[in-house]
Amino acid sequence: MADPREPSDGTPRKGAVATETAPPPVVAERGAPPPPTGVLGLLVREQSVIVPIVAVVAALAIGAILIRAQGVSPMYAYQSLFSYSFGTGDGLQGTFEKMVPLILCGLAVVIPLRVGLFNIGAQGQLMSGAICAAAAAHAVREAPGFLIAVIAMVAGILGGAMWASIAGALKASRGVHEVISTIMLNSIAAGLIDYLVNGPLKDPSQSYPSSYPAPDASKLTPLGFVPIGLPIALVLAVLVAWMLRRTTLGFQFETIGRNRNAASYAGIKLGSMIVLAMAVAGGLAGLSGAIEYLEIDPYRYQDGIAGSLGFDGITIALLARSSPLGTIPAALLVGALRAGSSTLMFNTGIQPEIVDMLLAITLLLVSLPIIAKLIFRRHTAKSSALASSWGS
Amino acid sequence: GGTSGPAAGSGGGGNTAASGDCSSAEVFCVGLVTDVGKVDDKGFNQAAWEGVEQVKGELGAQTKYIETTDPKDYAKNIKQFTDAKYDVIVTVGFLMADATREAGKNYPNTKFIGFDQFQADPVVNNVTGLIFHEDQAGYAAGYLAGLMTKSNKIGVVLGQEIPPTQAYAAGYENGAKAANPAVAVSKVYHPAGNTAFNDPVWGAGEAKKMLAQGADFIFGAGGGTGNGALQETAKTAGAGDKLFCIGVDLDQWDTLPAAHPCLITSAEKHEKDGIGELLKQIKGNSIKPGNFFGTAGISSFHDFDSKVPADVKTKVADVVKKLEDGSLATGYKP
Amino acid sequence: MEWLKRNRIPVGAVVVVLVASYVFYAVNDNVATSMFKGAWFFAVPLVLGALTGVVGERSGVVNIGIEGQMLVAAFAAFFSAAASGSLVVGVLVGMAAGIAMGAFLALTTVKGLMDQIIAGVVINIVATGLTSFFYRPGRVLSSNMPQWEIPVLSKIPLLGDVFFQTGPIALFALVAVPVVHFALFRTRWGLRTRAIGEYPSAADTAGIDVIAMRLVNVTIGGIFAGAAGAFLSMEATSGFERGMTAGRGFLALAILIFGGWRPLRVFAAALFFGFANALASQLQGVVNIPQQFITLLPYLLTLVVLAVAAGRVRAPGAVGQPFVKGEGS
Amino acid sequence: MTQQETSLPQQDGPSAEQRAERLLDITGLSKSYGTVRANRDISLHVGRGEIVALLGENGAGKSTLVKQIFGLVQPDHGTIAIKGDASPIKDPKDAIRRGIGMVHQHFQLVPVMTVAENMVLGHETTSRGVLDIERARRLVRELSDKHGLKVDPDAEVEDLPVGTQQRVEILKALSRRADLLILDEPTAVLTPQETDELLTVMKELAAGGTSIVFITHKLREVLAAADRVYVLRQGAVVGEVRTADTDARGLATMMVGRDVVLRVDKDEAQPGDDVLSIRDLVVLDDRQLRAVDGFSLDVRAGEIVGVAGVEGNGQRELVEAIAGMRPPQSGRIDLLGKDITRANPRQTHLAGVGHIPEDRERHGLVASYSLADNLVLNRFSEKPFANGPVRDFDAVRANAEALFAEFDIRAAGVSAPAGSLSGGNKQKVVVAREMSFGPKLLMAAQPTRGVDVGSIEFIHRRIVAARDEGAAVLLVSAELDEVLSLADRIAVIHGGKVVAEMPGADADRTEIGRLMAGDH
Ligand SMILES: Nc1ncnc2c1ncn2[C@@H]1O[C@H](COP(=O)(O)OP(=O)(O)OP(=O)(O)O)[C@@H](O)[C@H]1O
Ligand SMILES: Nc1ncnc2c1ncn2[C@@H]1O[C@H](COP(=O)(O)OP(=O)(O)OP(=O)(O)O)[C@@H](O)[C@H]1O
Ligand SMILES: [Mg+2]
Ligand SMILES: [Mg+2]
Repeated sequence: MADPREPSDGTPRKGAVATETAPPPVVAERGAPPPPTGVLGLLVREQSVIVPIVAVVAALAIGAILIRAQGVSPMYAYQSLFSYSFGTGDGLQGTFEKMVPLILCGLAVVIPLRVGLFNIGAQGQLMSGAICAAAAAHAVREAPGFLIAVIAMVAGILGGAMWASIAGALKASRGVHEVISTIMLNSIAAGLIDYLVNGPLKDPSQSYPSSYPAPDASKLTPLGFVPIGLPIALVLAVLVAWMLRRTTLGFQFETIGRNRNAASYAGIKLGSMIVLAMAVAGGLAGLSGAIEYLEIDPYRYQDGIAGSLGFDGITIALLARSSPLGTIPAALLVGALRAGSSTLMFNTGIQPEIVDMLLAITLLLVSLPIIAKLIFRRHTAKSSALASSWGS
Repeated sequence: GGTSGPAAGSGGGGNTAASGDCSSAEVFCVGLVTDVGKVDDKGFNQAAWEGVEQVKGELGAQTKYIETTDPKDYAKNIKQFTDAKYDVIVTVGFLMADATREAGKNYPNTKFIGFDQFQADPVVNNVTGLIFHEDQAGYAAGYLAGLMTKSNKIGVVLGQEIPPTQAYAAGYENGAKAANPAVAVSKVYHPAGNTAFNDPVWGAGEAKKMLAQGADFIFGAGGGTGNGALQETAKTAGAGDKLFCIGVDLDQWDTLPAAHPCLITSAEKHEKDGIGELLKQIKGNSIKPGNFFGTAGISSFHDFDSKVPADVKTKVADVVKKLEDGSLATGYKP
Repeated sequence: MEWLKRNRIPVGAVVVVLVASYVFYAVNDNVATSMFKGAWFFAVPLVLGALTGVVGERSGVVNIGIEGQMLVAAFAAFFSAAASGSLVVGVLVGMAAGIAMGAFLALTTVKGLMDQIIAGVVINIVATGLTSFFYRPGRVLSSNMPQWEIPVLSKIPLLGDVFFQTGPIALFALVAVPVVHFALFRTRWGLRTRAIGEYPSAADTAGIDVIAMRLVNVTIGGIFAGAAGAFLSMEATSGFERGMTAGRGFLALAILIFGGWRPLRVFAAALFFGFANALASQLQGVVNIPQQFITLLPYLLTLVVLAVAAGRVRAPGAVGQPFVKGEGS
Repeated sequence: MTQQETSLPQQDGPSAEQRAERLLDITGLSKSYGTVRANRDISLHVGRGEIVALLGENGAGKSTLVKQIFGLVQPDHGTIAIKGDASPIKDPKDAIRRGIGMVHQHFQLVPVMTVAENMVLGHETTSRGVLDIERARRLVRELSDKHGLKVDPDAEVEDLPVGTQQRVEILKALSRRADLLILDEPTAVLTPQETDELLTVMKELAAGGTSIVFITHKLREVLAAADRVYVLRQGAVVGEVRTADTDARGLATMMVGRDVVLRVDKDEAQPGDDVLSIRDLVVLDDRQLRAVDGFSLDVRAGEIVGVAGVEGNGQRELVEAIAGMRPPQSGRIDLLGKDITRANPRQTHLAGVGHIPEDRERHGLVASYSLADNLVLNRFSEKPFANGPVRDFDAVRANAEALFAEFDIRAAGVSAPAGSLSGGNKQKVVVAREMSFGPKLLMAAQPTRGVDVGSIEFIHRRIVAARDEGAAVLLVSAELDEVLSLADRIAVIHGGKVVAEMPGADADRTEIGRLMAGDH
């Protein structure tokens, strides 16, 4: 038997490994057929757009059955809903106003998702931002209105960021699972704020616990029916998209989310990045709290300012398939449904919960890979689990 | 039809019924906007809506409600009615006070009834606040409990700590002490959060704890949360004999059958009557802006009538009367 | 004993807690009993909800829909009991509803390969919508859930009062904890369940049908959330209210993680939380600090405990990831 | 270097009648993944008691083939007959029932379970519903005694060194008493001694009538153990040969389609100044034990120092400590006179350390990222790949294209995801990245693990080239052959410290093996 390490007398040809006799090297994209061309090609390439549209249409169709069962004409119901949301000044303003916190809280969930964290705490972060905005606005109430508004927003960002960083820091330094810590922090924020609006920040002229109002000059009055918050939210969505896609910071976030070990090997500071990602997310949620305070009647911190916005942020992020720009159409859909729901009730007596049902069905249809498979057969884009980092 | 509501048919159905033109003088339209919640909440939304429905026939009114899901929609929901030229709009809950006054200024020809909304000066001419003294209702209930308790321990389970619950609690405590200085009152507020008035399980747990510590009267004053406390008491051994519970806001004998075994009475704000009265005043053009004080006291004893000693009945009735005519103060300072 | 040696920290903790409890009991039996009763009462739905999580996540499927599962079950349990006039029917329908929601989660995620978090969120939204939409007021239970006194056990001081003078569902929870723990760590089913949740391809190559087992586990695991729901609307109270879960499903999720996906620790974590809650309400009006500070005690304590002691829990390795046959091996 | 053969058991071919019976008979088997034809019209057979090796480059289709035999993957065409029964193999359960056992290329062990639990998973015995774990432990002990493969039944798998894990895998397969045993690269993580033990076991089994399909990239093992070899290329069988009729060169040529240089050609080293200097280093492992325990070593510019040792003797912790991924407990690491003991990975990289990590999937690559991004994984924020905080995708792409050409990376393109590459190509990506910035110190941990001979040759040439350009190279490898053929100087590590140092040229294989085993 020959020694396997015996030198070969043939001199290697540089670079060439395959000879003419070998079959052609395997290079095609693995596991997927070649991309089709033409119209089908366009559809397949744009499936991240097509699938949600199909899902919304299908959800509306299913919703029509529910509405019919209530003895109401689905056409009339949808017409009431959407003609108000999109067709009237009030309705459009309502839609836009609702979009603002939805986009911002959606982003507050999207960013941590990229790092592999599941932020259930946008609710507490929003509340904390709103109360900080209220406190700051009251503290500088003598300043020029514009300045008050800016200070309140900055305070909101800081408040939310600080609250979220607690969860980030606990995760980074002590390994506390962010799902627990954000759930707990939501309740803690609620308690602390309840104390503040009953105590130090309470406006004594109000019987009900309530912060001081935003000084009139600082209120954000809409331009026509476009609330000031909307352009802010849109710009931030674009900025976040840009940050995640084009900057080294985004690359670091993304790398941690996809392979934590490789990230630390590559010299990325996991701890700081986790805290930073949470802080940015909390800042966005906090900003939305500040905007609610400055923009929406009663211009005070009162119970209900947060509604369920923090949790809606999760829905938005998932509807958007954790894409920052995707939060915009997702928020538009949710905002329009919510804004139109009272008109729906006024006109038809159908309860506002129908909106949640429509949303749930949409989310289901958007996310079930089967739907995409039905439409696109084998050309389905691979989906990866959002929850992949649940365990770490 | 087919939607929910106590008003089931009338609630949803009322909304779908072919409506006359509210802008015409003959058609008297009453709209109601709930505080976040439903018209079947067994609490103030339900009381308000039932008040409207109660006088609907008498006044020949056309009625409709919108259930608010987001407090930021108060103004928009009110506007649905003003746009449809409703004659009267009832808004429920103190949280809607600002939005109601604002709407009142913008629509001077529409009448507004602000349920639980105190109208500070300057009043808006077409807005009337319907106000109750929760502390008086609480006082009467506490007085009854103070007279009847055997263990000298009574409890109250409350929703979020806000003025109305504080008033109920203070009245209850002071009333009980007035009747029986030896009584100890334990009270507990729900931790803050948006479920404070809708956490019956928590309320039940707190009642369980108080009962185990010897309380024999439980006053549940916090919407669904308080209802949980009442239900727990109703299930505990001795309910109706040694243990009693007291409902809140409206006569809960009607809204919470599950509490019947222990429900001796309710600390009641006569909300339905107040609304009905105000609507009649509007129809008769005698309404005044500012505040209208509805009456508050305790409901009838229903099945427990025989279990309440006669002297207790007279003492309590006396106290209620004194509270009503202002000769007795509850000691509650808002 | 080998086992004692390995578990000396938890065993020690249990002993310390028991001793402290009895000291408390000796000082004031009335308050002690009532507070522990309150703690267990608060913990029951958390324990049950978390057990659904344990079974599902140990099999590799994240469940953030526990809240919705519980809500639907509470709804189904109460209304079927009210309609049929039978408590037994109510409890069974509640459990069945939990199972049905579990089946939904299982089918969409295990068969349909849908993202598990999204499926959970869908469950929560659908549950809120459905139970609110179809809610009808004015129904009552024909009778109350019975209160059982377990012979002998209920005579134990303190523990007997707290755990063995009990309604059937609370007793079910009490029994379910050791049973699930035992099943998970001592039986064939448990070994296989942990394997498919930890490293499914290893189970697959060992001849275990990962997909079928996940489907079954996640579905059947819903029985606990179902029982939790029935507890809320039938045993803890006697009526269904919209949104009456009031965040307990999320708390159960936190308890599940706090308890490190182990039933006995989950039980301890839930009791801890329940006790902190009982303590908070007991202190209201007694100590002179704002009520709000006291009421956030349970949440704060949980965070502190996690940060100081048991922060690093470890989730089942494959939780959250869909399993596709033939890949990843 | 001829002792290695003599250290292996003598080979006696199976008897004629044994061979006549075909235990496994595959005809016309084809399998495609999308457009990749992983197996094309494969026909082969294995006789009873025969050891058949499958040989081929990375991605040639070996694993795909055996996965079909084990029912993990269903063929598109063709039949697999087991003992004459050609009905389809539905799933692993079916395969196990029909007498097939398999050791998978990637461990199929549940990390958080004990060896005993892993051993019985899938065919547990219970008594009155309770798992009979005592019996499982007995089973482990019996098997490990019988085959001389030592493992502790109560150890948790994740705590075990990879070599031991592989032993568990093998025992697991043996515990099923399979008629046909499939071993997919079982030796990739074994030490030479462990490999030899395994080969002995295989032969004993074969002598007892078990048939074995054996996949390995190491020709030595093929020649030592197998009776027959099938060579696969691009999914098709391109040759079949009896080991008695061929040698290493012959096999290599069949595999790659050309002559392969099996030994590294390199000139005498021209060492310069110290680049890396390690003094009394102590590093703790994940369990807080002293894995590296007073380790001292110098590496000079222009030389390759090989660290030879049985896996689990602190090599991983040593490398991670130098790379800044694991802060040392005490001691000192200097790079070019600068103290980098407490530097983080970023600072270490900036100081000029290139690091080819041991586990490329875990540390070296982000599977879902494009190759272009992977090729700048630790330099994404440096010029020209970023201007300030903004990344420059053109520069990233240009870099990738240049490295593709230089390192002969075979992939669909620079934007293909790294996860879609074969093992060898993945390794080349990591090597390319770590060499492309001209490191002062190149730290290569197991640089050719699981890589086919063609790629090994290439990577070795690049390492030598780096040395010739003046880099200091620290080579850590469990592959003694690799250390022997590449290193200018060899340090043997045992128990976390250097137990012997010698020039590479006249190093003696047996002597090193002895030192590695702790005999010094
Ligand atoms: N699940 C899969 N999906 C898509 N393509 C696959 C899959 N598994 C294998 N392939 C492709 O099939 C071909 C054969 O792969 P296989 O794993 O059989 O190679 P191999 O000979 O075992 O290689 P190695 O020596 O590296 O183990 C490769 O080109 C690979 O890319
Ligand atoms: N789902 C998949 N899609 C595309 N290619 C895949 C998939 N799964 C595996 N492959 C490819 O199959 C091939 C063989 O897979 P395998 O896991 O055996 O890796 P490998 O090439 O043998 O590498 P290693 O040397 O690490 O063992 C690889 O080229 C891998 O990229
Ligand atoms: Mg392979
Ligand atoms: Mg391989």
